[in-house]
Amino acid sequence: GGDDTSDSDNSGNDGGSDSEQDDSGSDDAGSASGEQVLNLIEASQIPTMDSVMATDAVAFQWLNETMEGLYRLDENTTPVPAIADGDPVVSEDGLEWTVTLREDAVWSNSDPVTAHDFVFAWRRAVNPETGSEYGPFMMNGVLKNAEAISNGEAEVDTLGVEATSDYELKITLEKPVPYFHSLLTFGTYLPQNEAFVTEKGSDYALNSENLLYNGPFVLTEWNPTGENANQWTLVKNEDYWDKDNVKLENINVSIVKETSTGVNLYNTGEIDRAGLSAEYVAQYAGTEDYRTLGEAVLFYLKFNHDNEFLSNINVRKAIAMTIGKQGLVDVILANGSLVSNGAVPSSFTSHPDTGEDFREINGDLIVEDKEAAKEYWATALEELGTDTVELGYLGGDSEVAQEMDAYIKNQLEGNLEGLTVEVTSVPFEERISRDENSEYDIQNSGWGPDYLDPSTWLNMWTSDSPYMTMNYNNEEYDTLVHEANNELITDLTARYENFLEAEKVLMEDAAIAPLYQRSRAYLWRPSVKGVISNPMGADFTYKYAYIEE
Amino acid sequence: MGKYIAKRAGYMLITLFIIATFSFILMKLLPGSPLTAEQKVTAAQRAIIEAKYGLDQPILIQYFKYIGNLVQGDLGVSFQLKNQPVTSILMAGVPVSAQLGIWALFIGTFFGMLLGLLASIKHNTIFDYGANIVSVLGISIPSFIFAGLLQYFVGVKWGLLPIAFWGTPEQMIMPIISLSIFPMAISSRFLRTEMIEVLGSDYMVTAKAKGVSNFALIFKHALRNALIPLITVMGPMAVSLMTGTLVIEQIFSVPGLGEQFTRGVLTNDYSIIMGTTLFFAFFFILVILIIDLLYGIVDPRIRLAGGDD
Amino acid sequence: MENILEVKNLHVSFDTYGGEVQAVRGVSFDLKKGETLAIVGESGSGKSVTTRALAKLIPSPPGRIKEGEILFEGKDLATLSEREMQKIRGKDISTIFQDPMTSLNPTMKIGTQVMEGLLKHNKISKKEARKRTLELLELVGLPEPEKRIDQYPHQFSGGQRQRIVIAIALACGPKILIADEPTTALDVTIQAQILELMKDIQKKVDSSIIFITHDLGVVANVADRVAVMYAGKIVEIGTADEIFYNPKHPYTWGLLGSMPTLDNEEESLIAIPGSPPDMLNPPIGDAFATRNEYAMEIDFVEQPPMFKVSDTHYAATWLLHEHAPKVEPPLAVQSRMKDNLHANVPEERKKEGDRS
Amino acid sequence: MSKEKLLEVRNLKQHFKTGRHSVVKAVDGITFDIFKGETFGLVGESGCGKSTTGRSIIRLYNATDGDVLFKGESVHGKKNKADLKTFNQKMQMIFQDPYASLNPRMTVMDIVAEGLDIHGLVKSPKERQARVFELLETVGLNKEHANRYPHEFSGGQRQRIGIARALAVEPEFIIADEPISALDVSIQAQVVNLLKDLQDRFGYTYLFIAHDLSMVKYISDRIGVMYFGKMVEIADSDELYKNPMHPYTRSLLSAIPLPDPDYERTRRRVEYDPEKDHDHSEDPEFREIKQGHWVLCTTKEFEQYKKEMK
Amino acid sequence: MSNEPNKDLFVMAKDREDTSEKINRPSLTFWQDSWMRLRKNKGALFGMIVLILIVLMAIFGPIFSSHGLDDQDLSLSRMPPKVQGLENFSWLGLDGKNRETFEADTIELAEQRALARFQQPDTEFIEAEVKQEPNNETGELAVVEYAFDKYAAQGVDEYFWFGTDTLGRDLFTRVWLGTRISLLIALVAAFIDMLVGVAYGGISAYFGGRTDTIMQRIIEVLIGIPNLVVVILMIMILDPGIVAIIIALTITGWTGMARIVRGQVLKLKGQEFVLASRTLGASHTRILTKHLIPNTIGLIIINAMFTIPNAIFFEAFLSFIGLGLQAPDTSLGTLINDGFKALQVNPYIMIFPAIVMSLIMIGFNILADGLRDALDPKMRE
Ligand SMILES: Nc1ncnc2c1ncn2[C@@H]1O[C@H](COP(=O)(O)OP(=O)(O)OP(=O)(O)O)[C@@H](O)[C@H]1O
Ligand SMILES: Nc1ncnc2c1ncn2[C@@H]1O[C@H](COP(=O)(O)OP(=O)(O)OP(=O)(O)O)[C@@H](O)[C@H]1O
Ligand SMILES: [Mg+2]
Ligand SMILES: [Mg+2]
Repeated sequence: GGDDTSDSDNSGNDGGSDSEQDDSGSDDAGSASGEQVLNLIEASQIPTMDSVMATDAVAFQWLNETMEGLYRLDENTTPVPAIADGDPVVSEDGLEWTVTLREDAVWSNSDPVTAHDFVFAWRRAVNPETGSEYGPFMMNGVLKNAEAISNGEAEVDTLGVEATSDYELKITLEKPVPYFHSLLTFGTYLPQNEAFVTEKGSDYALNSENLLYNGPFVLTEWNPTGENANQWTLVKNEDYWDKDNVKLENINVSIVKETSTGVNLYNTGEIDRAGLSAEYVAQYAGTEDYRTLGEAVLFYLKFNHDNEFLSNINVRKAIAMTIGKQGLVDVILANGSLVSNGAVPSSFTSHPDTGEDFREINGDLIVEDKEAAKEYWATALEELGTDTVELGYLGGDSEVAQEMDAYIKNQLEGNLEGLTVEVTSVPFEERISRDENSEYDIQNSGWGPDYLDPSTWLNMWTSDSPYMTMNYNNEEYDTLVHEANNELITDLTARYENFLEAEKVLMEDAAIAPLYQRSRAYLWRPSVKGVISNPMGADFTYKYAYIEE
Repeated sequence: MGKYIAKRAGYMLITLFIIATFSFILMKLLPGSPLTAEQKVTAAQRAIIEAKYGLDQPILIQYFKYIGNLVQGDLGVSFQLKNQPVTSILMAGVPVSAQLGIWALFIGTFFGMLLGLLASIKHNTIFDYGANIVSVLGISIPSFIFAGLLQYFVGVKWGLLPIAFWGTPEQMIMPIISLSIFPMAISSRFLRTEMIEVLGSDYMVTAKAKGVSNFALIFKHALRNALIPLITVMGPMAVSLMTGTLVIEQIFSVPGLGEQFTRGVLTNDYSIIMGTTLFFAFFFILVILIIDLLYGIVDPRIRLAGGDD
Repeated sequence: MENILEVKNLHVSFDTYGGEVQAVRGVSFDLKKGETLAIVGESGSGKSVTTRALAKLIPSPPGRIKEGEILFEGKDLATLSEREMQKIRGKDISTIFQDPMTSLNPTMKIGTQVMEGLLKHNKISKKEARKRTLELLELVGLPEPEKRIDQYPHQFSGGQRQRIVIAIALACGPKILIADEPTTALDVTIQAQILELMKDIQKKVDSSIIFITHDLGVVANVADRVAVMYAGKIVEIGTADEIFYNPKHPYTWGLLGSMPTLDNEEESLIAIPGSPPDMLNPPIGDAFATRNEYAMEIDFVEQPPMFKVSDTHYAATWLLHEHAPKVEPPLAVQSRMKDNLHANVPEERKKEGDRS
Repeated sequence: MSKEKLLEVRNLKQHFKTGRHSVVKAVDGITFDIFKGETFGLVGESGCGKSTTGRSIIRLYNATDGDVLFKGESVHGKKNKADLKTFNQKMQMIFQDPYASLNPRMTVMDIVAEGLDIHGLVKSPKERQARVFELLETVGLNKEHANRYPHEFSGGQRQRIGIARALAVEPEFIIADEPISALDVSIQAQVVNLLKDLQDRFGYTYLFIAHDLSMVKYISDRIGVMYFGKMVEIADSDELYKNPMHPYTRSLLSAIPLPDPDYERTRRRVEYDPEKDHDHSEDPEFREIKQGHWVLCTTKEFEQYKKEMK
Repeated sequence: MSNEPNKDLFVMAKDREDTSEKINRPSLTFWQDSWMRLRKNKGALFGMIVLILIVLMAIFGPIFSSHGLDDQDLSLSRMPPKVQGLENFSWLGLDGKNRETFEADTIELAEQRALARFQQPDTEFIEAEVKQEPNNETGELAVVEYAFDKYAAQGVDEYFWFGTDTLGRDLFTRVWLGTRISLLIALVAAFIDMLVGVAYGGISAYFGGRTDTIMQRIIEVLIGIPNLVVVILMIMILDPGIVAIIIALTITGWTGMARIVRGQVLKLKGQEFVLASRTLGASHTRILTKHLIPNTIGLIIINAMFTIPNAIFFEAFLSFIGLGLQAPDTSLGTLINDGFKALQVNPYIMIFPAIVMSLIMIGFNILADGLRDALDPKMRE
């Protein structure tokens, strides 16, 4: 979901705790008073409420509550119609998608929500004038002409989206995109009211006054440059087409960055949910307020395959297999995170035919095995003709990340004789910069999905991927992924098989060393029910949430 | 006096200009770019977006543009908080941080002075040692620990004060107290040292010989003479208070400048960094100027000499 | 004349790291109403400490009044509380301190400093006090008091500051004025003005003055009686004439001898060799013995008691003991005495003086 | 006079800027000579510019105007480092306040040896020590004192340390700025005796600043009287005391208290009031009314003084 | 006179040696002398002993412990402190037990919570102490304190004097190793601060005028540019480690010292002893180093005291953003920062380093006061 770069990275860095903090930020629920009010905390300010400009988890979270796109994810992570009136109609070749809109949806200024609003917003997203980062990222290669437009090579109105009538949207894709349905739930695909946006100009979305809503809630008292910048409120949208299904009257959100502050606020009943760091887990695990939520965010070690040692497969295998991942997950993270033994998380996508989970099909591809690791290591040293290996390790700068890195260093050096690991922890921006320039040997890194498809995980390891910074190049892998994305794009089963195969190749190569799939631990008011957590996009959906009396 | 201030104000502009230039250069040297989702943006895309913000132009042009805008009081818009003008962001944070900082400075100095006075009057007694230990602890234990303890005990355990947030007077108490410990510790030590010296000076005996009461002796005669070193350390103290607010603001969820600044630095939000930097710089230089003026007010001997800085 | 002040066997000590500094070791004297008593003596002999003890202004710690009585109008000040002392200080006993450069509060307007005592001891309004202050400043000869009353001490020259200090001391018309080297920093013309001023005021309010100085010329000018201190004790006390024309103590001889006169030319001044004893370990016998060319064996064994020379003249030297050999004061001193032998000088001494 | 001029002060002016518009004319055009081997006394009201004169002569201030010639060479002219060093070695100063002029954190050894170190006058630490001991002996202190700090000494002893420091570099000319004012009588006598003794032994020339006139008279060969930044009278010391011409000098002399109660009871002080005592029709000039006796006066006064002289 | 003095004594004394100018104190060098004064100051001595003990512990402490700096064992994670011989004094909290109080409607419920909290199947290793019986009528809850013997439960018979951290590392070892590094950094930083700040402030004030104006403006620029930005830049240029820490610390750290020294020198430079030195022909360097700076030493020492905790915590901050120490090295500041996160859950993780930190500061401050007196010859008696 929304956690793309920043979040995934952050989370990567901090492993559990920072991200937890972020999340803790995200919400909280239900005072016991019986009123339908949810009190939540968020880790940072909403950077923008302009869906076209949004890039991070916080923005997508609150866009999700106040805006409504064509579809929404339900509790089974299935897209269900929202502004759309029923599922899309897809052409034979998978390129033409036609969506009919419901006619009772209105903006908070009573304008109806029409197909033109989508056309306007999407064009805006890819228009280079706008300067959106996520528009091109989400739409290029998906919507027809998006890439050309965003590169300034085509007119904006050539974008493959068209309002055939006020309530019918015709979408033309660049190529068939099997996961496009889920993509339509993403924040970048939300509609915008042209008249309003044009009228407000550069003031649009600067605060809750300068916004129009069409979602379950409307935002009030949100003003990042106001006196109360640290707080905002969501009020049930009485004009919302599905307002009968919305039970919460109010959601109050405050910015709290410190885990301990969150916990303290929770304990005094001021908020309904607080994220927990590993230290607190020990204290609260076992109480009825304690809850963990699994996420589809994966953490792994990236190897720079240009490194003289890391180019040796036995070195990589030894490293990948010697780390005590169970201890890492149980003791250091202690928040329900799962050991990861593959390149795709569990409970994310399932086989189109059997419905079996990707992870279950491929099973554990690279498991902790200290003995085997030692053998690989011995072989590797022999092959390399050396008995000492020195490697740099690029880590994050959060506390949990540092703890984890210290642990991994100790594991590597302790188990693999002759290996020296030099840990460098740097701030996020610096790590990204080094990552882009491949200035690392081993890097502790993470990734969150942007849409519901294995390709969000596996595309990045092809040698021609823009995200390939670790100089990995495996033709077999490239071919498998390439086929899946092109020739097999409409053959969902074969495509899925290809991805399964590709992951096996990747792991066989030990191209990366998977560590864990993140969970977050919360103190969560038991009376708060009906909150949906999403693997992508907004972390949570509160539309159906309610306080049990 | 007026001319002196005018002269200093002139220097101040020059200094600020140099700081603006320096920080502009530093900003260009910082790793990464202000794009918030840079990892997901391809090089081509990035070029287009940077062009939109004029980041592709030669550094010199960018610099002159920046300075040009600066002169007109335009600090640009934030990259992180999309399109939010930096001036409004600062305007939101400044009053909060200023309230927090100034109250902490004021309360810290006030109690520090009380402590220092007590220690100096009861020199070499148990009070003195006690005050000394209090101030040493205040110096050696960082403010965030006080903040954490206060929050836990006063806020959670005893439920006396709100745990976090800003706005009501009750909410302000704990952040201000945590932040005031350090100035308290420092001012008490400096005041004590100087008071002991002043109390032993000849003019104190003269005053005593007039039959002046102890209270007037200390507050009318001694205190003012003992203030100079205290005022000297106020400068560094104000600076460290400002940095101290970062952590305290985080713990108590106070929407101050500290948060803006850290976020700016962590997300490469150039315009925010530049804006806060200039604001802080302005503030520090102002503090130094005020201190130099205070010297003259507190000690008339410096008033005359002060003319040439 | 009645005694306004009687000091009996005063001992003042300071507790230091090195031990107990016995700054004053049994000083007794009395002060009559309206008279001026000058105290002279070497630096460090305890003059300032003695006078500070009178107003109980000894810094404590490290100082303390170890023993003795200070009877002011019959009350023993040594037993009074700090609060009671505050009523006496400034009003009944006021002090001019030694160093005008440091005895004014640098951060307070001089007007305020003068007014402070007035307001404290008299029930008068601020306006009234200011008027009185202006008068006082005028009185001590500060030019343009209206303009200068609101200035700070550093804006005055040393001489002017000294006059301000004097104005402070005189503000409440004290019964006893203690002046600790009030004119040391001044040139002779200004010194003369100030001495005249003090005498004037003394006449007006009939106050008594204790005047400390090491300028014997000044002593001769102001004093009715003179006390000579050495090493924490009064070694000789008498009327001004007695001390100048008939000194008995060898230390007094030394003091008088070391003054140049306007007509002695070539011979070098008679300095007292050596320096005063360490008050941490005062010697057993006469403290002056080691520097005394007339010292006898007894001086190293026992302290001399006060011998009476006349009703008003006492000296603590074994030379006055009946067993002591007769000795002559040094020539320089004799020459001073020569022309000025006073009527009350005993006959035989007169002859001796004539002879030389 | 056939005596050799060691120092010539020519129309020396020293003005201090104290504010934007206000200037203190601390020394306002004074002229005098000092001969080799003599003691020149400088007296006057406090604040009249005596110290400033001394400090300008030794280059602590840059003169506003006028010149000072030391052995015929201008003191204030541009000098290279070596010349400056030689100059600093030839001329020394003893300061008014014996305590303030000694660095409280240096031992007497280091204080006295500072000049030796600066000018490289000694070769080895041993020689340095020997020389310091010798100097201490010269000023009447002993070796034992070398390791002590200034605060451990009495005023007279401190002043001797200052003197030893000045003597260390073997100067020819010493400016003594009120070297005895802070001391008590018996110590004053010690210091004055010492200065005289040193002059006899080494032939020093002194500029002796003081306000104790009996002391100045005792030590000086010639005396200059200053008033408000101007030199008002210069004469041999006996001459000055016998025939004071300028009314300020007269007032000054009349104010000297003597240790003689009878005399004091009868002494009459002459007041000086520049408004009344002078003829304001023309600017006064410095004129010689008798050989070696100079007075600041107008032509009219000049005539009158000359008459009185006879 | 009750007893008349002996007649025979009334004879002129023979030449007695004049002892009045003799000093009966041995002559000592400046350092011997300062040392003597320092020794006489009980406070300073106490401070020194505290510091010496801490330094000794920093050097040898880790040897007493059988655990290494980076001996990780996740099964020994977060063991509470346990010290031989002190196990029976439960109030000391050094008995290796986790203690926590639970409130619930009934004692059984509280016990359930405790079992969940300590992740135990039964109460075999848990002692209960009922602080308050539940009372249905008044609505009072049951308050029970449970002490969980983690050592027994996990069958650990080692002793961890200060407990262990998340990774199961012995905190005793880490605290002393951290002390070692923090002390080093603090001293070096304070030293360099003093060097640069004192020289800068001294020169600025001594030469005065335009020099001073320009130098003060430079300070303002340095204070104006935020440290955080500079430090992040340095990450790119420098390899993390002690050198980087010290450079980061000193890049602007000295400005406070410079301003204080400047103020003092401005006051001193007109004093007569400085003039005296000038008339002797002393060079500027000599006047600064021999006369002006030594007389500022008191304030310099006080101020240096403040730079020490600043340095220690700034180092922790640097480590946090990656410019400081690299794992597994540690420092007091880092340990305190880490411990702060777990303050409410496992307070011991922060308390031990915080105590050492406070002891260091108290020691330094008392010593500094004593040192200031000792280096001031006026205090000599
Ligand atoms: N605060 C103190 N602590 C220790 N000793 C002291 C203190 N004050 C004075 N003394 C000692 O008491 C003795 C007498 O000092 P006092 O000031 O009375 O001398 P004095 O006669 O006034 O000398 P002067 O003529 O120099 O003023 C001296 O030996 C001095 O060292
Ligand atoms: N640095 C300075 N700046 C301004 N004014 C000064 C300075 N130094 C001296 N003066 C002024 O110059 C005048 C002469 O001062 P100077 O010190 O020479 O007097 P003096 O004759 O030595 O007096 P005293 O006998 O008190 O030592 C005084 O009015 C003094 O205030
Ligand atoms: Mg005295
Ligand atoms: Mg002078």
